[in-house]
Amino acid sequence: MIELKDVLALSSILFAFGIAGVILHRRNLVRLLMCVELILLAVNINFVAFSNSLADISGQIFVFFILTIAAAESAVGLAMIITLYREYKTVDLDKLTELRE
Amino acid sequence: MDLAYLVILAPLFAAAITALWGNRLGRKFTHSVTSASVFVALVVSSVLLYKVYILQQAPYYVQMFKWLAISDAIKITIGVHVAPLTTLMMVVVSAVSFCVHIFSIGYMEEDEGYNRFFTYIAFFTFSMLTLVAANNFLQLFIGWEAVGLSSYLLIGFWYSKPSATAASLKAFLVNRVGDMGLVLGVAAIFYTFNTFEFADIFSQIAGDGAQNDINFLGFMISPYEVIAILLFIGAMGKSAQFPLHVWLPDSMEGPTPISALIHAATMVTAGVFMVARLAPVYEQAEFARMFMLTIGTITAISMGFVAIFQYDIKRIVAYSTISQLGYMVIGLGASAYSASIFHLATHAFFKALMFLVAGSVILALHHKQDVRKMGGLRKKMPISFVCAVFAALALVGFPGTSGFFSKELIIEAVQHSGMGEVFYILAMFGVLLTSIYSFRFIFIVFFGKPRMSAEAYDHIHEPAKVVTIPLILLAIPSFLVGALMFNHLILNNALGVAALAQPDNPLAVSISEFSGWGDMLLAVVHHPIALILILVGCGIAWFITRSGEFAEHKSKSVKGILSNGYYLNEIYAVFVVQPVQVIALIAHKAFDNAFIDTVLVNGTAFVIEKSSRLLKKTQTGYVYHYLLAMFIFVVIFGWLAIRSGVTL
Amino acid sequence: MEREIPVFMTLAPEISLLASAAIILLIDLFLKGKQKVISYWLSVIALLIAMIITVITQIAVDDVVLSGTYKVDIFGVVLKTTILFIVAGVFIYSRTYLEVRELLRGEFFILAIMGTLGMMILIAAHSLITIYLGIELLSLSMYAMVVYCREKHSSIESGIKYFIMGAVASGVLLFGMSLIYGVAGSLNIFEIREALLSTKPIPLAVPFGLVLMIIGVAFKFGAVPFHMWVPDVYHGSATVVGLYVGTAPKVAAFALAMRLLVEGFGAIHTQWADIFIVLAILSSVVGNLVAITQNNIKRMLGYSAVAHIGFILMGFVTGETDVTNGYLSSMFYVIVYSIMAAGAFGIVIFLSDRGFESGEIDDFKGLRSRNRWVAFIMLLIMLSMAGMPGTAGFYAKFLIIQSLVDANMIWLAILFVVFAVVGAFYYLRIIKCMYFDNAYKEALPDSRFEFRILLGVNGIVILGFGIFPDGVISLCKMALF
Amino acid sequence: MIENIIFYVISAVTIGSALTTIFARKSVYAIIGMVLAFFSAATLWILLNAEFLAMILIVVYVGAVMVLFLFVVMMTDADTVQNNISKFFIVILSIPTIAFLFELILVTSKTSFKVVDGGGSFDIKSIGTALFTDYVLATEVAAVILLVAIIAAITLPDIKPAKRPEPDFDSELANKANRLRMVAMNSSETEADQ
Amino acid sequence: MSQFPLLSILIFLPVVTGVILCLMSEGRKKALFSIALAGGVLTLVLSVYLWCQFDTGSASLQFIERFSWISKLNIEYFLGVDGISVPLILLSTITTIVILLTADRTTENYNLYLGLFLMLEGVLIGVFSAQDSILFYLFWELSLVPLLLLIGIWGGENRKYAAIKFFLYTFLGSVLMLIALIYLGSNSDTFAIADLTVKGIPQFYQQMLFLFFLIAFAIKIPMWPVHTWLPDAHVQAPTGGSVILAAVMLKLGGYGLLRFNLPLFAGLSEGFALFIIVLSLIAIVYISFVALSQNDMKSLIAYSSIAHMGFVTLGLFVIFLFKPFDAATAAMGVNGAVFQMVSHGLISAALFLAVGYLYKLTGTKKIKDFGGIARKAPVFSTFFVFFAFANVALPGTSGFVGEFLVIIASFRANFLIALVSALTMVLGASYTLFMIKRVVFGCDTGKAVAMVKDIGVIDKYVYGLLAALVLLLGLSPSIIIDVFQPVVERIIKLAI
Repeated sequence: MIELKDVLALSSILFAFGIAGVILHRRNLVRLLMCVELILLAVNINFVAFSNSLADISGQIFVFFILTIAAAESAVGLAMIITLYREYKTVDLDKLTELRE
Repeated sequence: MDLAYLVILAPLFAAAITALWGNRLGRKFTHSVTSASVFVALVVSSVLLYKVYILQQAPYYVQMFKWLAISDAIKITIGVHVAPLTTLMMVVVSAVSFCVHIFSIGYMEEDEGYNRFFTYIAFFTFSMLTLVAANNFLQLFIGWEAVGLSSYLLIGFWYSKPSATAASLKAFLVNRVGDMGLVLGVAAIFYTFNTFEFADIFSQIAGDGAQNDINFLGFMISPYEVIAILLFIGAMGKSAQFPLHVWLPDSMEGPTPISALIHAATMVTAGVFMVARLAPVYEQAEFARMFMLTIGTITAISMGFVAIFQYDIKRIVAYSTISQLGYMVIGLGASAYSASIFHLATHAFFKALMFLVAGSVILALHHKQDVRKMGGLRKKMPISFVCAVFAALALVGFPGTSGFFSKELIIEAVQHSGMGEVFYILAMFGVLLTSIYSFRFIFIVFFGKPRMSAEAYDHIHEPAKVVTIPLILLAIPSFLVGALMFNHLILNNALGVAALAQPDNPLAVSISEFSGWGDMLLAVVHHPIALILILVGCGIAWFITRSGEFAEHKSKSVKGILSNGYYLNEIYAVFVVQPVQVIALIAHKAFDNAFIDTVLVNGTAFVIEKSSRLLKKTQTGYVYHYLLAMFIFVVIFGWLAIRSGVTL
Repeated sequence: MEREIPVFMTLAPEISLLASAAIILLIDLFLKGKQKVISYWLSVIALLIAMIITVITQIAVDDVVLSGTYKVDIFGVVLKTTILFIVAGVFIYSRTYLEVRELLRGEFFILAIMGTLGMMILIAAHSLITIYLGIELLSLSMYAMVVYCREKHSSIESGIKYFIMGAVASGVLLFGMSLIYGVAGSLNIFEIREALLSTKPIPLAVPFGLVLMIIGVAFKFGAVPFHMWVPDVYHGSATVVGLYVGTAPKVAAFALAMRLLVEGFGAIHTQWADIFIVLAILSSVVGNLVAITQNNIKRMLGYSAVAHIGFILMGFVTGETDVTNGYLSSMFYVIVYSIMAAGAFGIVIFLSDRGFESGEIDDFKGLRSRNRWVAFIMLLIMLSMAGMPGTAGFYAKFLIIQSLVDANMIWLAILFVVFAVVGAFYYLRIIKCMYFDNAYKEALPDSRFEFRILLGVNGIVILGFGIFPDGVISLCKMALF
Repeated sequence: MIENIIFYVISAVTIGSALTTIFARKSVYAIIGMVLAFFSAATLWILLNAEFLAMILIVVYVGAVMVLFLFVVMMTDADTVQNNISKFFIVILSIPTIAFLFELILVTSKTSFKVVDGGGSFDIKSIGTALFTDYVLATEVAAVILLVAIIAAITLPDIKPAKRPEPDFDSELANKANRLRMVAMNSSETEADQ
Repeated sequence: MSQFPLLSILIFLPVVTGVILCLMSEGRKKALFSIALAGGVLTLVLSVYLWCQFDTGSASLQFIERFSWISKLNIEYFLGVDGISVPLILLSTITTIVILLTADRTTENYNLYLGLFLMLEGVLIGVFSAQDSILFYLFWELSLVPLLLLIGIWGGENRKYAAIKFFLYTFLGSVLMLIALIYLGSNSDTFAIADLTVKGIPQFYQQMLFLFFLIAFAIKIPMWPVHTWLPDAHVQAPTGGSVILAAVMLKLGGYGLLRFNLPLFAGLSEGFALFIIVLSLIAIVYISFVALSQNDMKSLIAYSSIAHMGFVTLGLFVIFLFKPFDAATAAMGVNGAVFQMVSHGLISAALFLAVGYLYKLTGTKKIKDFGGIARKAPVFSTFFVFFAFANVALPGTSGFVGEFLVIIASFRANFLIALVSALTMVLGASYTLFMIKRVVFGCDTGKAVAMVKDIGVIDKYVYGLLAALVLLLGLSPSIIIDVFQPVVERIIKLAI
C-alpha cells in the first residue's frame, strides 16, 4: 500500500521544483511554461492521491478538469509565445522590460 | 438727556461730518464746524464744572450706552462722569483745543490737508474728552488709544515726509509698549476687584483693603503694587517718562499746533490724569509711588539737561515738556495728586502758549526751525515775544505766575513726602535747569543779532490775527490762572482727592500754613532758594547765548551726548530694534520657512516621494523578480500559517 | 420568499449569455468592415438581457443547485447585475476606441463576454471546482484580450507577464485547494465548512492550504505583494482592456473571496485575518506611495487600484462581528470602486479615442478648457477616489473605517486614513493638470452619444451614491444576510 | 510491498525527469524529461486507482500538449535564448525553495489526512456519470474554456499588429517627439519636491 | 418650530445658483454678475431674516430640520443653529456678497469663478448649521474643493503648489477627525452632535479622540506649528479666495473646537489646556515676529491672521487654568474668543480686499513696490489705514474687543500668559503699521505707485459696509455677544 504522505512528499517536491523552475527560467518562455506544467502535475498528483485515500470521486473529476484547463492554458500560452515571437523575433523574457519603472 | 453728552458728541459729530463731507463743503465750513463743536464742548464742560464745583452738586454719571455685558456680572458702559476732576480736565482740554483750532486756521492756511487736519484735531478732542470723562477702565482705554491714534495721524500729517511717518510710527509703537502695561494693569484690576468701574474699585478699597496677592512672575506681590506699577507703565508711555519718552521729541515732526495741543497740553498729561484719577489705588502702593518719584525725577532732570543743548526750536520746547511731565509725576509720587493736576492745568496753558509762540515764529520764518538761524526777533514780532516771555516766566515758576504755584507745591510736597532729601534737592536743581533752557530759548530767539540774511529778516512780520489772538488768549491764563486755582484746587480740595484730606499727606502738610495764594507768594521771601535758582539760571542762559555763535556739538562730548538725548534712540536701535529684526528674520527664514516648511512639511513630502521612488524600483520589469518576490511571500505567509496552525 | 424553480432556470442568465455569445460569434463571421458594429450592439444587448434574466429568475431564490456546485442567492444577483452592467458600460466606452483601431470585431466582445461568464460562475460558485473553472475562464479571456488588443509591443509584454504570473498563482491556488480537499474530503464549500466545524483540532494543512488559496485570491485582487501584474496590465494593455480588467474582475475577486474564504472558512476567520492585515497594509502603503511618482495615468490608476484593494481587504480583516460587518463595507467599496474605475478609464479612453494612445498624465493638462464636462466628471471621480464626502468614494471609506473602529482597530484606521491622504496627492495631481495647467492642445472632438450619456450616468451614479448611499448599502446588506 | 518499491522507483524517475526538465540545456531534452515525468506520473496514478486519468494524462499531455511544445520550440528557436544563471542566483533561489519544501513536507507529514481503507477505485463509467450529472456545470464551463482557448489560439497570432491610427490634426500637435519633450519637463519630480 | 426650511434654503440657494452659473456660458458677463448677485443678495437677506428671527436669549438649537438621511448608517439630515452659528452664517453671507461685488469682471472663466464662491458659501453655511456630525464632516470637507479650485485656477505664480498644500494639509487633519467622529458615533449610537458622548471610552482613547479633533481644528485655525499652509494659500489665492479663506474658513477651526472639543471632553480639556495655550502664545508672539519680516503684503496679513487666531485658542482654553474657577471671567475668555473669530473675519477680509485691489491695479503685492499711495488714492488709503488699525486692535474697532477680553481673562490664569499675549499690542502694531507706513505713506517711491488709482463707487460701498460693521461691533459688541453668550455659557458648563 502506498503511503499517502509519501505521495504528498513527491508532489511537494514537484511543486517546489516547479515554482523554482519557473523562476529559474527567467528568459526562456517555453521552458518556463513547462515548469508551470510541472506545478500542475504536482497538484494533480495530490488530488489523485487524496481521491484515492478518501475514496471520493470528486478529486478525480477535479484532476480531469485541471488537465483540460491546463491544456487550454498551454494552448493560449503557446499562442502568446508565437505572437510574441512574430513581433519581437525572440522569446527572451529579459527583453520584455518596456513595462517597468 | 443730559448736556454732558454734548461734551463728547459735539467734537465727534464735527469730526464725522468733516471727514465725510469736508472736502465738498469747503475749508470755511470745516473749520467753523470743528471750532464751534469744540467751543460747545468748552461751554458745556464749563457749565458742568460750575455745577459740580460752584453749585456743589454730587458727582454723577451719564450713561450713553451699554458697551458690553457678560454673565450679568460684568457690565461695561460708555458715558460721561461728571465730577470736579473730570470737568476740570474737560475745560482745560476744550479750552486749549479751542485756541489751537483758532490758531490753526491761520497756521494751516496754506496746507492742502486743511480739512483733514481739522477733522483730526476734532477727533482728537473727542478722544481726549472720552478719556477724561471715563468712569471705567474700558472707556478710559478707548479714549487712551484713540488719542494715540490721533497723535499718530497728526504726527504723520505730512505723510510724504519720511521723517514724519517714521516719527508717527515710533510714537505709536512706544506708546503701545506703555499701553501693554495699561492693559495688564486693567487685567490686574479686574482680577482683583472683578469690575472695571472706578467707583466700585474705590469703594472696595475703602471697604475691605485686604486682597489676594498676585503671582507676578513667581513673586507674590500685593495687588495694589502690581496694579499701580502696571498702570504707571501705561502712563509712562503716554506721559513720555524716561525711558519711554523717546517718541515725544520726534513727534515734533507734526504741525506745530499739534505739538501744542497734543504733545504739550493734553494727551501727554493723560497718564498723569489717570494716576490722579486712581489716587486711592496709588495710596495703597507705596513702592509704586517711590517708583514714580524716581522715574519722575530722572525724567525731569535728565531731560532738562537735554533741553539746554537743543537747536531745534520745537525740540527745546519738547524736552522742556518732558521735563515738566517729570515734575507732574514727581508730584504723583509724592502723593500730591492735586498739585500734579494743578501743574498739569497750568502747564497746559503756558506750554501750549510756548508752542504756539514757536509756531508763530516758525510761520514767520517760513517753516525754519533752527534757532541758530534766528535771533533778534523781538523787534519784528512783539506780540510773540511778549507771550514767549510770559510763557517762559510761567515755565520757570517765577513767583506770581501760574507755574510758580503749581511747581512750588510739587517741590514742597516732595520735601514733606519723607521719601528722601535727595529728591527734594534734585527737584530744586530741576528749577535751575528749567530756568536755563527757558531763558536760553528767549535769548536765542528774540535777542541778539539776527542770524539770517538781512533780506529775510526784513520780511519777517507778525502773523495774522487768527494766530496772535490765541496767543493772547492763552497768555492770560498762563499768567493768572495759578493763583485762582491754588485757592480752589488745593486749599478747597475741589477735586475731592481723598488723600489730601489725610493730615499726613505731604501736600496737606505743605499747605497747612497757607490760607490763600497770597501767603504762598509771600513765602518766597522766607524761602528764596527757588527764585535765586531761577535768576542764576537766567544768568547762565545769558552767558551761554551771549556770543551768538553756536557750534555743532561733537558727538562724543558731554554736550553731544546731551544734545542727542543720551543717544537713547541709538541705544534702542541697537538693543531693541535690531534684535527684533534679527529675531524676525530668523523666525521667518530659519524656523518657519526652513525648519517647519522645508524640513517638516516638504520634508515629509520629500520622504514620501523618495520612498515612492524606492518602492517603484521593485517594479523592475523582470518577471522572475516578481515571481521570486511572490515565492518568498508564499514561503513567509506559509510559515505564518504553520506557526499559527501549530498552536491550534 | 424562497420558491422552487427548475434547475435549468437557475442557470438562465449564464445560459442566455453563452447562447448570445455563440450567436454573436456566428453572426460576426458574416459581417464585414463597418458592419461589425452589429456585434457591438448585440453584445451590449446580450449583457442587458442577461442582466434582466438574472433579476427575473434569481431575485427571490436562495438555493444551492447542481449537486452543490452552484449557489443562487441575492448576493449573486446583486454582484452579477453589477458586473453585467459594468461590462456593458465597458463596451460602450470602448466602441470608438476599437473602431478607430480597427479592432471592433466579434472576438473582442466574445472574449469579454466569456470573461463575464467566468465572473458570473465565480460569483455563484459553491464548489472548489466551479471556483477554479470560473477563475480560469475569466483569466484566459483576459490574457487573450490583453494580447488581442494591441497597438504596441507592451500589450504582448503585459499579456505574457500576466499570463505567467497568473498561471503560477493558479497553481498555488490549486495546491491549496488540494490540501483542503485532503482534509475536508469534499470540494463543496458547504461540506468543507461542516468538515472544519467538526474537526478539532484543525489540522495543520488547513491553515497552510488556506494561505495558499488566499494567495491565489490576493493575486486576483492584485494585492501587494502579488500585485506586480496590475500596473503592467493597466499600463501595457490597450486602454479598453485596462478598463475591462480594472473594473468587473475586482467585483468577481470579491465574490471569490466571499465564497471561498468567508463561506468556507468563516469559522476560522481569525486564522486568516492576520494575513489579510499584512496584505491590506502592504497594498495601501505600496499602492499609494508608488502611485505618487507615476507619469502615466493608466499606470497610476493601476497603483491606485492596488491602494483601493488595501481598503477592500480591510473589510475582510474585521469580518462579521456583533457590532460590525466588514464584508458589507468591502462589498460596497468594491462596487463603488469598479464604478469609479470605469469612469476614470472611460475618460482616458475618451482622450485617446481618436488618435494616439493617451496615457501620460500630462495629456490631461487644461482639460477644463478643452472639454469642461469631461473634466468635471474626472474631477468628481478623482475626488471620489480620494474619499471626498458627497461622492460615493467617501461612504466606501467611511464604512471600512467604521468597521475598523468598531472592531477596535484604531491604529489600522489611522494608518489607512493617513495613506488615504498620501493617496489624495496623486488624485489632486490629475485635478491640478486638468484645472490648473494650461492646455497645449485644442478642444477635443465630441464623442458618441451613448458614450456621453454613459459618462454622465457614471458621474451621476458616483454623486448619487455619495449623497444617497442608503439604497446600495441596503442592497449589500440584503445580499449578505 | 511491491507497490511501495514501484512507487519509490517511480518517484525517483519523476523527480529525475522533473530535474531534467528544469536543468536540461536543450529545450528538446526538457520536453523529453517532461514526457518522462508524465509517463511516470501516469504510472503512479494507476497505482492510485486512477486508470482513466492516467490514460487521459498520456493522451492529452504527451500526445497533444507536449507535441505542441515541441512545435513551438522548433518554431521559435527557443534555444537561442540561453540562460546565464549565476551561481549566486541559484543560491538565492534555493533558500526559499528549500524553505518551502520544508514547509510542505512539514504540513503534509504533520497532518493526519482521512484515509478510507482500501482506497477508492472509480471506473470510467462512474466518472462519466459524475461528469454529466453532478459536475455538468463544470463540464460545460470547461467546454467554454476550451472555446475561449480556441478563439485565443486562432486569433492571437493571426491578428496583425494593429496599425497605428492616422494622427488627426489634434494629435499632430502632440506627436511622439513633442510628447517626449513634455515628459522631460514633467512636473512629478519638481512637484514632489515642493 | 417653523416649518419653513430656512436653513436648507440658505444652504442650497447659493449652491444651486452656483451650479447654474457654472452651467452658463462665459460670455454674458453682465447677466452672470446679475444672477450671482441675485443669489448672493437673496441669501444675505435670508440670513439677516434668520438673524432677526433668532431667539437671542436661548442656548438651544433653533430652526431645526431633522430627517433620517442614511438610515443604515444612522446618519441624519439634521440642521439647526444656535448663537454661535448665526453670526458666522451672517459672516459667510456678507463675505460672499463682498467678494461678488468686488470680483474682477475680466477674470477668465468668470462664471465658474462666481459660481464657486456661491457654492462655497452654501457649503460654509452648511458647516455652521449641520448638527449631525457626519453631515458636518461632509460640509467641512466639501468646503475644501471650491477653494482648491479657486486657488489653483485663479491663483498666483505658485498656485498649484499652494492649492495642493492647502488641500492635503487640511485633508490630513480632517480624516483623523473622521475617525474620531466615527468612534464617537459608534459609542453614542447616533451621529447627532449634541448627543455624542465619550461615556464608556477608555481614558487613553478619549485623549486620542481629543487630539484628533484638535489636529483637525488646529490645522484649520491654523495653530502653530501646523500653520505653514496658510501663508502660501493666501499669497497665491485670488483676492476673493483670500477673503473667504481668512474671513470664514479659518473660523471653522474655532467653531469646531467649540462644538466638539470643549463640550465633549469634560475634564480632558484641562490636561491639554496648557499645551494649547503655549501653542497659542507661540502663535501670537512668534508669528508676529515672522510677520515683521514679510515683504509681501498678503503673506504679512496671512501671518497676522495666524497671530490673531491665536487669541481664539487662547481664549477658549485659558479658562481651564483658572484656580479657582470663575464663571464670569471664563465667559469673558470664551466670548472674547468667539468675538475674535467674527471680528477677525471682517477685518482680515477687508485687508485682503484692499491688498487685492492694489494687486489688481499694479500686479504686485510687494511692500517695496509701493509708497505714498495716500496721495493718489486718498479714499482707498483711508479705508486701508482704518482696517489696519482695526487689525492693530484699536479700541472702537471690533478687533479690540476679542483681544481685550481674552487678555483680561488670561490674567486670571497667570500673569505670564497675559503678559505674553499682551505683547501682541506692540508686535501687532509693529508689523501692521510698518506696512502702512511703507505702502500708504511716504513719497511715491515704489515702481507700482504710478498705476494706483482711487477706488470706484461699488468698492467704496463695500469698504464702507465692512468699515461700518467693524465700527459697529467695536462700539457695541453686545450686538453679537448677546447672541452667543447663552451658548458659550452652556459650553463652559459642559467643559468644566
